[in-house]
Amino acid sequence: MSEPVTAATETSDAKAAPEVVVRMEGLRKSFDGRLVLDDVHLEVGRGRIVSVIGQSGGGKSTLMRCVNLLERPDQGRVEVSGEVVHDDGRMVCRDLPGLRRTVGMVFQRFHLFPHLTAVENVVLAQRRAGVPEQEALERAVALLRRVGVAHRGLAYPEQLSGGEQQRVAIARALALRPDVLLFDEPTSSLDPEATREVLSVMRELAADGMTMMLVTHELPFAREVSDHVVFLDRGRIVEEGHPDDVLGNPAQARTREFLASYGSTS
Amino acid sequence: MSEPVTAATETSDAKAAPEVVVRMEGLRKSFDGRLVLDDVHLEVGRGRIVSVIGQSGGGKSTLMRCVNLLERPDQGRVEVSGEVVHDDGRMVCRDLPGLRRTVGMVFQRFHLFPHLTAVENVVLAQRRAGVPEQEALERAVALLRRVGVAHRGLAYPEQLSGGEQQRVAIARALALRPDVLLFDEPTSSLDPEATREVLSVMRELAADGMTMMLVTHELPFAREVSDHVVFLDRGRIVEEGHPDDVLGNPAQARTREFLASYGSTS
Amino acid sequence: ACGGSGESAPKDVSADTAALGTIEPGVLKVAVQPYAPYTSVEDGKIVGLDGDILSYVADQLGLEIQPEVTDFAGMLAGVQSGRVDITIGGVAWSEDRQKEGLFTDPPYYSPPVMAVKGDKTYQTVDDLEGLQLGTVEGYVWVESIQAVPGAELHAYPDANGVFDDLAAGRLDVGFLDPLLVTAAQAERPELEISTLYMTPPTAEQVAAEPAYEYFQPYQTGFYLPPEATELEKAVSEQIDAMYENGEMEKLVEKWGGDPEQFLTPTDAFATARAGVDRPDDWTPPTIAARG
Amino acid sequence: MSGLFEVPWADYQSELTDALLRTVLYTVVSFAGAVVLGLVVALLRLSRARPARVVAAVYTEVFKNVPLLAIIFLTYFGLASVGIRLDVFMAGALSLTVFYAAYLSETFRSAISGVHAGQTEAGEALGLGRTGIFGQVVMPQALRLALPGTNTFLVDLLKSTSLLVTISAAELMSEGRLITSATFRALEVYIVISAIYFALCYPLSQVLLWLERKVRAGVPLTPWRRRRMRAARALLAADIGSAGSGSAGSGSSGPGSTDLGLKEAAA
Amino acid sequence: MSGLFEVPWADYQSELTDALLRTVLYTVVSFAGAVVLGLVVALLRLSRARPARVVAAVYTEVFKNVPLLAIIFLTYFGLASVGIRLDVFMAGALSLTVFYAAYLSETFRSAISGVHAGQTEAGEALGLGRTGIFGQVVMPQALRLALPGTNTFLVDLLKSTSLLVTISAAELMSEGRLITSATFRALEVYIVISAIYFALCYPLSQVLLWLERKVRAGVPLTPWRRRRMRAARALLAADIGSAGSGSAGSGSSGPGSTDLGLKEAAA
Ligand SMILES: Nc1ncnc2c1ncn2[C@@H]1O[C@H](COP(=O)(O)OP(=O)(O)OP(=O)(O)O)[C@@H](O)[C@H]1O
Ligand SMILES: Nc1ncnc2c1ncn2[C@@H]1O[C@H](COP(=O)(O)OP(=O)(O)OP(=O)(O)O)[C@@H](O)[C@H]1O
Ligand SMILES: [Mg+2]
Ligand SMILES: [Mg+2]
Repeated sequence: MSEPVTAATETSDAKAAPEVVVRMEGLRKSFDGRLVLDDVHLEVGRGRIVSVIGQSGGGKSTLMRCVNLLERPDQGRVEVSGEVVHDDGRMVCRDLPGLRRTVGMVFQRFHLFPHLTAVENVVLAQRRAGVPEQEALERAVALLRRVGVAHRGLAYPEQLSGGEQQRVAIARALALRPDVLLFDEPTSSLDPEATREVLSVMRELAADGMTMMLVTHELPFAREVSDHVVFLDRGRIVEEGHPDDVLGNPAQARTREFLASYGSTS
Repeated sequence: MSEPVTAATETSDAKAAPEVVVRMEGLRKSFDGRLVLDDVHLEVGRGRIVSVIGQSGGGKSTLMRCVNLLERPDQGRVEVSGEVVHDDGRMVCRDLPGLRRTVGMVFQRFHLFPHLTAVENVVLAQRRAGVPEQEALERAVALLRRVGVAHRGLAYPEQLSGGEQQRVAIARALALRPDVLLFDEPTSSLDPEATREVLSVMRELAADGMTMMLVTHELPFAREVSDHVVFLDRGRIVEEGHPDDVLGNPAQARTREFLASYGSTS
Repeated sequence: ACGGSGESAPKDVSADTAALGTIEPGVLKVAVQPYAPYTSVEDGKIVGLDGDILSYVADQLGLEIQPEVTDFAGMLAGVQSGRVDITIGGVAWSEDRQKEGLFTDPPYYSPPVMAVKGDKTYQTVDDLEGLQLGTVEGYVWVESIQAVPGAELHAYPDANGVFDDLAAGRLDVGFLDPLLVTAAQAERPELEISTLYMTPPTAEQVAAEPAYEYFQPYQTGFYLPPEATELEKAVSEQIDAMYENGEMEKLVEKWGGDPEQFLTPTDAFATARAGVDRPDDWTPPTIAARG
Repeated sequence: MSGLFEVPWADYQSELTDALLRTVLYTVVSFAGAVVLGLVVALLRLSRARPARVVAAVYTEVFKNVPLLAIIFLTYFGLASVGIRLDVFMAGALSLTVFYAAYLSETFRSAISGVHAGQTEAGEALGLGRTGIFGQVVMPQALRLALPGTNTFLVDLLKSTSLLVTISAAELMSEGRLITSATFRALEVYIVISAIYFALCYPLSQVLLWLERKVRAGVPLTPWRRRRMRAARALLAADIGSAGSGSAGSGSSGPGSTDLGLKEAAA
Repeated sequence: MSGLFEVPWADYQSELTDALLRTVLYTVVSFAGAVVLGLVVALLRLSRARPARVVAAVYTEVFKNVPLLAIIFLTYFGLASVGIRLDVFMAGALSLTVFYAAYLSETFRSAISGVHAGQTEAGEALGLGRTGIFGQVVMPQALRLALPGTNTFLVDLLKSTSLLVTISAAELMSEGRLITSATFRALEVYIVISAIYFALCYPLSQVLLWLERKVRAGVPLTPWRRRRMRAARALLAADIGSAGSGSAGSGSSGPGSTDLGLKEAAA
């Protein structure tokens, strides 16, 4: 990398990096009495990339949203960067905004702030977190360059293509130097060309050693980029392991069935 | 097919079917002085399936929209079902609604009528075209069954998933027994699962002998289903021919470059 | 337009009545503002002092009254746009106003009156010095009160405010149209308000302090459009006749006014109108001659 | 101050009833007029002809920027003095009509432009023709968008009939003034008159909200649409009754049975 | 009737100017009050506490369903008779405030709920905290949505000051009435007063439209935002100046240069 500012490296300098960034133990969550996550155990080590795959409605988004407590699990423990943040239905984390800054999140539909330019989108949370104005701006610009949309830095979200929007969203999530980045189907509202652009940014983050969790339908990408693949089906982890095993040679019949349904189009 | 009502077969019974359903000769079209279609020649024979592929902004949608004159070409001739409908910038077609009924169109974003139930969406145009109420309803129901959404026939569009919406849109386009169906990226707002459902409906229409033109990014599907592939680049047809040739063994460097950009994700 | 039987168009109207030139022969359309006890409408009939006077006049002239309830601006515009034949209700004559239409002879003269709580008594302008004086915003008395040495002005949006504050003891005297005070006392005896007629300021006093002019009586009139000369003449004749035959005195008494105060003009009234909208030798009607 | 309710309301009952009916009549007639005129103005503003757009824009701007009180006054008295004599009802209803038409035209215009362009295009592609697109596609959707604003103006119009007092319209507020002047009990009269307005407006606005919800939920409001839905329900009974038999009924022509099977298991 | 313009307007000039200023003052004060109160009511209606929601709903429904004329009257006379004596200005401004706050609260509420839920979620995920999300994310977007409706009510409020004539507020319409009573030229006065209202309202509504466009275009309206944008522009100069050098500046860390190259060729 030619850029000096990279979120992952700086963060690991600054903190006494625990080896496991995200740990979930015995997570249970139901909506309206229907179990959506059922005894989920998951670990994401520093610098690792974990992909979550599975059928629609299987609970993938809910799982991701439990990491930064956008969803609060009914049971089980969530640990982020070595600290327990939620335990058995009780909020343990005292500094929720602080936790949210430790965990960056990129949404499927981007959710950029439409009333702010790209660069302001990246500055906003930094200022709330106490970063001085000039430093925040400089970091925002550096990040926009890094994801290749600096030339659109003064544009408003609606003036950006889908791919550009998603790249700004990634820069925004990186701005607080999170310990881990969550991606929830980051390319599924994008056309093929934009998808390629965003995937290439993610590939570089991976190369930089960023810890990441992602939900994706891009199985070839998941296979190429991740260290670990989790197949979540109706709230349970049916199978997990090395991408080549889970995606190439699955042990479970349910996984094979799921993968087969992809074969028909591409 | 177990269903007696199939648009394609009935239509070809009813009319003295000319061999070429769509013919475009020397089509030119510019927007704000910028040439978007540049001397395009194209023929779609009865029962054939032609796919149009190419970069974003290349003019694919504009080309499709010239068939039913949603866009009026500046130069060149458009012939539909043996009749010249537009010639050298002049509207020749006397019965524009009639032409539009001869050509069914399915949009990328479905454009179902949100204030009407699925079945009413399919009935509406039939009634305007003079089909008696009961007959129109029966045909609508038969078509919804055919595309596999009859069980959702009384639902409103917003209550339907993307795939279901697109299938209703296909039923709606079939209701007037068009000579040709146009699909403009029919699956690109859909998730993978819904995409598969819609592609399977299209595959059956193809098996039934329906004449179709489609713009698509689903190259494997285009290859499987079409008789002819056209690669449109910056308004010009760069290469066309049998799908195995154009997609498997392209003659032009530009085509190869375009196809290569797809390789990176899947 | 409530009441009246205006629907039956061609009526049995005498030639004399038709000659009055009302909008609809035989019908007198009257614009009134709800301003009891001068004008009000009950069961489609016009009532109040002005109302009774006009009803009597209309009877004499063979006209049937058709009232239209509106507000002050609507009264004026109604006359000026020919919507109604006449408007009534304490309309004061002034030189400016008479340029915009015709005024009948004064049906009565409005004396300055003071509303007071209980049995307080004041008589002349001098008695008012240093008091808390109230009136309604926009009334001419605002200026007069401001000229009273040491007095404090309280202007209220309408008469109800004056009554309430009199009752509450925050005001010593309220200046209002006379019958209003009488009627309020009848309607709301709990307020314990009574009417005092003021001794008008002398000519010297007015000369020294022109704003005192309004503490003198003013002459009212019924107001008609400029073309309605026939009707104006007929109504004025009937009014004069009512002074003569005692009818006017009866009505003023009926509505709680003092005929002496209401029906005797000062010299100033004749000079004001003579040569303006009345002949040079015009004398205002009066009951003094009879007495 | 003595007890609050001392006005002999019973004496005024028949006048008040008349006044109330007149208020309602003004509301109904003016609102109907305002909707029609507002729609015409909205269509003019959306038309391709520039002169039509300019006329409509001037109309809207003038009536939106002048007090209703002045419009009422000028319609009744102003027009009379140039020889156009409208009776009280005509003048009152006309004033309310032209005033609210200006506001409604804005609501309608934005509702019509709020219908997605794709809808018109889909209508064109189906050969519905201009009238078909406008009547069957754009209007029903614009109606949904326009309802909330339109309803606000209806209630507003009802309340504004109180300004007709100046032209002797004999509606509720005129009657209230008469009573006030006769009884010297303005406060009590205003409270009662306000309560009557509230009793008129509140149920009206609730009914309109209910209608809005119905329309938003897509409930068929016309008899022919209800008939069509009944027929469709009958024809689709087999498909909908049990989802399983429905997908079976579609035979091999539907999408792969695996897909449908999954959907149903999830539902 | 004699010539149209006979009122000696010059004589009334200073009173009219005062009246006009008072009209503007009523408008400014009442509108500021209505915005604040309307926002509070909107927030109460959106709050999680049911009692708060009920109170806010009752408030809104009552004031939306009673004529402003009655509210003005009751505020001035009604409160006085229970011992709360407001002066004319206080009572007038308060009436307008509480009346328009009811309408504005509806506008604000729907604007706030109109901000996409994803925005709040994105704010949460960025750790902005409740105040940060409300102040920096929801409000600016709600403002954009609320502006058109708010502006309509501002102009409406300005026109409605004419109803303060009931309490002799000495604003334009009251002054008009005084002139009428002195000159008896009601029609002429109404025409002139209407023209003055139009001269106030029309430019106001045009300015508001202009503001609306600015806000919609995202033009920075606060000095600190302008400062930030200037600083950002300076920092991004190299990237934006020429698109080519911009992508070069991003080095190998950007997405493949092929992609960018294509984009630029197309632009
Ligand atoms: N806030 C909520 N309230 C009620 N049910 C919810 C909520 N969020 C999610 N669910 C339900 O929980 C289940 C799991 O949802 P989730 O979004 O986690 O699935 P997913 O695997 O991300 O699916 P997709 O691929 O469609 O995004 C679904 O049935 C969904 O309807
Ligand atoms: N109505 C229009 N007015 C102006 N320009 C237009 C219009 N419609 C299309 N264009 C322009 O014409 C060019 C071709 O557009 P078209 O939609 O046909 O491309 P496409 O190949 O369908 O692209 P995509 O894959 O993105 O849909 C584009 O540059 C587009 O911006
Ligand atoms: Mg999800
Ligand atoms: Mg296209």
